[in-house]
Amino acid sequence: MDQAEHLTLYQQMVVIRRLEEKSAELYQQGKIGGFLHLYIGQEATGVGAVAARSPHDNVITAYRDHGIAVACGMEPKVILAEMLGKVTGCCKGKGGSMHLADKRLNFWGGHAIVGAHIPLATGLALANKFRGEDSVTLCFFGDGATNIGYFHEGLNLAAVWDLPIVFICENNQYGMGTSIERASAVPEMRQKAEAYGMPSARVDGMELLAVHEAAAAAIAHARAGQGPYFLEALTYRYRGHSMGDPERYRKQEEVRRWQSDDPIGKFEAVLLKRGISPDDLNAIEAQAEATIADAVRFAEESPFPPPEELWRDVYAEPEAEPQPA
Amino acid sequence: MDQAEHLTLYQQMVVIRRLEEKSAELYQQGKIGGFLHLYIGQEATGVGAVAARSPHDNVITAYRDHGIAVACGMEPKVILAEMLGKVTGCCKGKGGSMHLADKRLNFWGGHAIVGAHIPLATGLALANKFRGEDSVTLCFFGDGATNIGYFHEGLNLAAVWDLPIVFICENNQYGMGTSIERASAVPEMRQKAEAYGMPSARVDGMELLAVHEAAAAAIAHARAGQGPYFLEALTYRYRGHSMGDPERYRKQEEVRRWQSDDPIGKFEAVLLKRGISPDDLNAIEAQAEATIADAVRFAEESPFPPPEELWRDVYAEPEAEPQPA
Amino acid sequence: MPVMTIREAVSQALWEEMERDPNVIILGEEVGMWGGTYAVTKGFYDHFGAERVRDTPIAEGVIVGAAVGAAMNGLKPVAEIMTINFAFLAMDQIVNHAAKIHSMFGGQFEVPVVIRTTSGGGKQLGATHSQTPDVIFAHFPGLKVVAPATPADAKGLLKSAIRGRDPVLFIEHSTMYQERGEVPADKDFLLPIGKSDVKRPGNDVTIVTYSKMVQITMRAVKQLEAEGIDCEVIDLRSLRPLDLGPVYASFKKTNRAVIVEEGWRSYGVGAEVAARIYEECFDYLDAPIQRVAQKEVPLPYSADLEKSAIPGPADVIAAVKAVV
Amino acid sequence: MPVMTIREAVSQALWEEMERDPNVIILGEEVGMWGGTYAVTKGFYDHFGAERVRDTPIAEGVIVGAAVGAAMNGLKPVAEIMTINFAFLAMDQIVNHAAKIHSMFGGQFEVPVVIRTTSGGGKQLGATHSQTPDVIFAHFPGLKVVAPATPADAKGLLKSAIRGRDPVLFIEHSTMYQERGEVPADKDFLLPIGKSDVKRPGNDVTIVTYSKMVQITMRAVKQLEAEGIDCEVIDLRSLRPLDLGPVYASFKKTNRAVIVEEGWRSYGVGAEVAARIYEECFDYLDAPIQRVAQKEVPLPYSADLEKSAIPGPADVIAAVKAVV
Ligand SMILES: Cc1ncc(C[n+]2csc(CCOP(=O)(O)OP(=O)(O)O)c2C)c(N)n1
Ligand SMILES: Cc1ncc(C[n+]2csc(CCOP(=O)(O)OP(=O)(O)O)c2C)c(N)n1
Ligand SMILES: [Mg+2]
Ligand SMILES: [Mg+2]
Repeated sequence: MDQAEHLTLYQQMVVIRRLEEKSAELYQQGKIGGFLHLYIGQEATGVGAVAARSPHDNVITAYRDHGIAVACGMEPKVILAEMLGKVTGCCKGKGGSMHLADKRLNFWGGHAIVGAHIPLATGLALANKFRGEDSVTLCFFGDGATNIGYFHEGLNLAAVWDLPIVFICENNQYGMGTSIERASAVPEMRQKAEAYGMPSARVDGMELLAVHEAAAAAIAHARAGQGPYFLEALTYRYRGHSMGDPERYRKQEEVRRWQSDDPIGKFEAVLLKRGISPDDLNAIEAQAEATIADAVRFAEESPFPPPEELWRDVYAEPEAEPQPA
Repeated sequence: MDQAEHLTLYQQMVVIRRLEEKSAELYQQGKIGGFLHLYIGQEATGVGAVAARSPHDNVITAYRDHGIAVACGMEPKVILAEMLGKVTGCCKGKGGSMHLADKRLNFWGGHAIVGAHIPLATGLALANKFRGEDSVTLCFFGDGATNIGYFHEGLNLAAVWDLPIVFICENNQYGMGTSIERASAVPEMRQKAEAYGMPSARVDGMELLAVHEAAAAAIAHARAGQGPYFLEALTYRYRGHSMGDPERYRKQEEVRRWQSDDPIGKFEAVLLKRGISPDDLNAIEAQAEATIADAVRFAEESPFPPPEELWRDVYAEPEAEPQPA
Repeated sequence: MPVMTIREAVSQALWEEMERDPNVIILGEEVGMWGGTYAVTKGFYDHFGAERVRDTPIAEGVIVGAAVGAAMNGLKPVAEIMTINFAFLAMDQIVNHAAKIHSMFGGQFEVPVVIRTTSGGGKQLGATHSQTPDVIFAHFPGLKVVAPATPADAKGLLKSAIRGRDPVLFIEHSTMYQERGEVPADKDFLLPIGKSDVKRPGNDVTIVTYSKMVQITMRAVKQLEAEGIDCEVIDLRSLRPLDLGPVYASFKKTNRAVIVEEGWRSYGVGAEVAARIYEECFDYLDAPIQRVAQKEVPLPYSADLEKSAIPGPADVIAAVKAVV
Repeated sequence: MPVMTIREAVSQALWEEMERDPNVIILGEEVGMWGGTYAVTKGFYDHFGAERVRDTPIAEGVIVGAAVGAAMNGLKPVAEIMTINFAFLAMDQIVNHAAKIHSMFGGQFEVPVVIRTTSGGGKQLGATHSQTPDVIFAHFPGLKVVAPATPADAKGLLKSAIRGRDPVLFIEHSTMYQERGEVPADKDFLLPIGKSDVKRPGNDVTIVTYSKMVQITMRAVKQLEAEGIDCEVIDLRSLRPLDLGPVYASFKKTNRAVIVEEGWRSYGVGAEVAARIYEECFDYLDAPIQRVAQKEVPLPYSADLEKSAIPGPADVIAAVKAVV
């Protein structure tokens, strides 16, 4: 990666951080509804891994999807418009925070049923492989999701069918309030890949370049037709599981310890050491803030979907059903 | 085990073999309906493992349950009556071949949804552990069942909660017509236990004493409060998956090879070497045939459930519903 | 009588039954340390301990399966499925195992399990998280399906469910936990499962409903009263067993009915209730029975769009006016 | 016109569509080497190869999930779930994903997946393997639910399902594969999904039914004809979309209706159909609509007991006689 690319990734992380802070604010103001799961703390994982994909590689993830969406190239304004339920959002306001997606970016969505997108990922990969394309599918999920049946069925099928998938476990050490020790029989998620004879790696998810390198290797493995690969990134979410989490399950001290290992701060240090000037970083910072400010304005000014939108998109074949009763 | 016990186990295997042959006949005559999954070839697995349990240990299995039922002490006449749909059957004719059970024997049933009884087994074990009892739960299932989500969820929970369960995989190398290589990412089922940090063993399922010994060790482990254990028994079913299997997926040669390794024949050889006389074995054989003949008579002569039985047992609280409309 | 919220009533029922019967345990996602995602089991973990209040991995299949197995083997488990949308991941355990084990094995096993869950839309959670598919569970004989609308009903019915011998799917409404009402203090306050309840007597129209739609209907009824229309409101309280005796009695008096449910209309609760009223009260019919239900689309996230799909008091009022 | 069995018609539809469109693939348990547990895909594996006819592990969740994902990404997967009883293990993928992805993401993805499965009892398979819960899938907007009764309908509807752009649950009846009938040879023989069909015109009573119960009804109708009662038989063919136009037209002529389904009565198909007839044809009512359905118990294994729970011609005859 050259320096320009480094700065792009830095910028993405900063944009995500600012986007998330703004989302929390808009949620508190009642402008965002539903559940809101922030990505703050995990930026290096999504940005680092997605940066290693080619544009024709697929990305799919769970409901904690804002950061992945930005990494895939989705504009913050489209994201915020979606979260505000506006018709200019990526799903016309029908999906909300948990269901960002853009088919043109090969970003197949956030999915809110824990683990359910892992089977979907096998299907995405199957289609590419079937057509002889060399696309790889990156499937992100949390540590908690590794305990659900879908995970097992998906990984086994991917291995039996040699599908080009990189399974990326964003191990932030909690599924809601349940720590790994209380939910998983093994402490490292990558151990589960062994039950499928699947090669795996574990990486510091707070280190952008480490994640990027590991993801690149994993993607190369899958692209070369060697089957699926399992990548575990050890990371942390600074905020609650979603807005309104009482956080009785962890000590603030633990949060602070991880915050001192902040992925943005750490990458900043790397960049400064590599000769980027503080001014450059400040400029990026300022630009990110402007982007988010623009995005908020765009989202706020956008219209809500018209009432008749309710009846659209139920079926792809419009004659099928339904009409207002 | 002393010689008397050896002979009991030998007898159980022979009874199972004769019972299964007779069941096939009754099925062909249209007296047994539904699906019929024969245990022929797998006798040493069920008999050997169940013999290692104490009466207060639980047993639960899938639909291929006749052999396990006999091993648990269920009388062939009650089994055959059930298969013939008679009111004298263990489930009053409501369950059929796939759903044998006897609560008094701590035999919690055959279950026909692949893998679904694995979660049930965790609950059985939880109840005993909760009450401070030292009962162990033996949960049998096939190789094919290790690929379904339930397996993963069940084993993980058992490990996280340290439940006293012995998971016994009867690996007969096919799930219906699908061989292990085509359905499972790893060749040995016990490898899957590693994803739960669960100790495991793999044993020759055609060797009664080997199965017994391995099961005894596994049960001792669980009884001692060391958590679940995974036991894989390599075995083979001589007959089709169920009646009417076209058996396009394997060569008769392979079947013959396994038949030459017959669990009953092999144990016979052991017994003869240990000084049991051929006459003793013949007597057991004759007795088994008589038992089955009696059982057939009992089953055939028993009445079908009366029409009003349809409305019974829908709820335990009889006032709840339903009535004939 | 003490006044409390539905949250408090459910919580109290659980607490009292746990105090009363040491075999009652709770298991599910975040029921312990977190205190329940709807704060229903707050304080339970500290009081009853980790053995009786069991946090589970995210694995709905084994949550229900373990509860069913434990129930077969003598415990009284209360399994919590965070929302009914995730109950689809335990569908097989609920309808093939909880509902059938007693019958299929000829009555030798009992399955006294309670599966608590929350249903309902209106919180902008998107299509997969906002459903009210209560009816599909009620289709299965062997299962009981209860869905209370008031704090007293919630408490009395949950206590009966826990003390009972059959599997019960106990559906709370995710937006009603703050609803307040009087609740008998008696620790043995039990309401029988399978009895519908006249929530408001009236003479002009029979309105049949359950769960949150009782509340929505009551709002509509107040307005209708001001216009001189006197509605009788019947709360089904359980969908299986389904008790329509009071509905028939009411209909024979009013000759008009409206059925209000939150879920989709097609193959919904209203269809069954309407069909039965027609069957049983054919000679009393003055007008077609009206069904008020959710618009048949996956619920969208955007607030107004979502709101437009879920029945509100105005829909009930319109339906009542269509029949009188 | 060629005469063939339903098995052959389904098989032919699959074969022709696979020949026509290289993106059509089949996946499921035993669909390949075994040739399908109902022998529907016999010969496919050898002809189309292991890439297009894919045996899967026993894992219904990922079978449907992989099919949905592949459909999103341009394939036309036909996933087979051996019986609808196992579809409960894929319930979430069917109702939360196949049915909602198009809508929830604002229309940007299409999910042209067909999920073939078999429904119905009567084979002594016990309570978990004998269900006819078709109705519960039809409750979900976003999904289409098709259940043909004849070889021609099976072929024409399956071809439409495969060529279509929406998710379709295609329910065959496990005991009807030998049923014979004429089937157009045309490789482009398509029947539109969402159109019910008058299977027999008549003037005295409207009988509404679908799937195997069409056949049972036809037997009853022949007997009734001998007694001078002239029934019109309407086959719904799809439960969603539900096309009741022809039913209303018929009812306005006969003023009497019987609805026949194999599944349980409560919250069944008949409830919705009856409710809609009452709503749309209120002024044409001469008698309460009769519903014929399964007795509300988990199906027992024992042959006569099981048989007594499933509707037969005698039940249809009794219901018709109750309305005329
Ligand atoms: C099947 C299912 N069960 C429960 C939930 C509720 N839920 C949403 S997120 C979550 C925790 C998931 O944890 P993890 O996979 O570690 O992801 P993280 O939130 O930490 O990113 C739970 C239990 C759900 N959405 N789907
Ligand atoms: C969930 C589910 N899917 C499919 C089936 C159909 N089925 C019955 S047995 C079986 C094969 C199981 O193989 P295995 O676990 O190896 O047991 P074996 O029959 O070899 O004893 C299948 C696919 C089922 N009963 N349940
Ligand atoms: Mg996590
Ligand atoms: Mg097997």
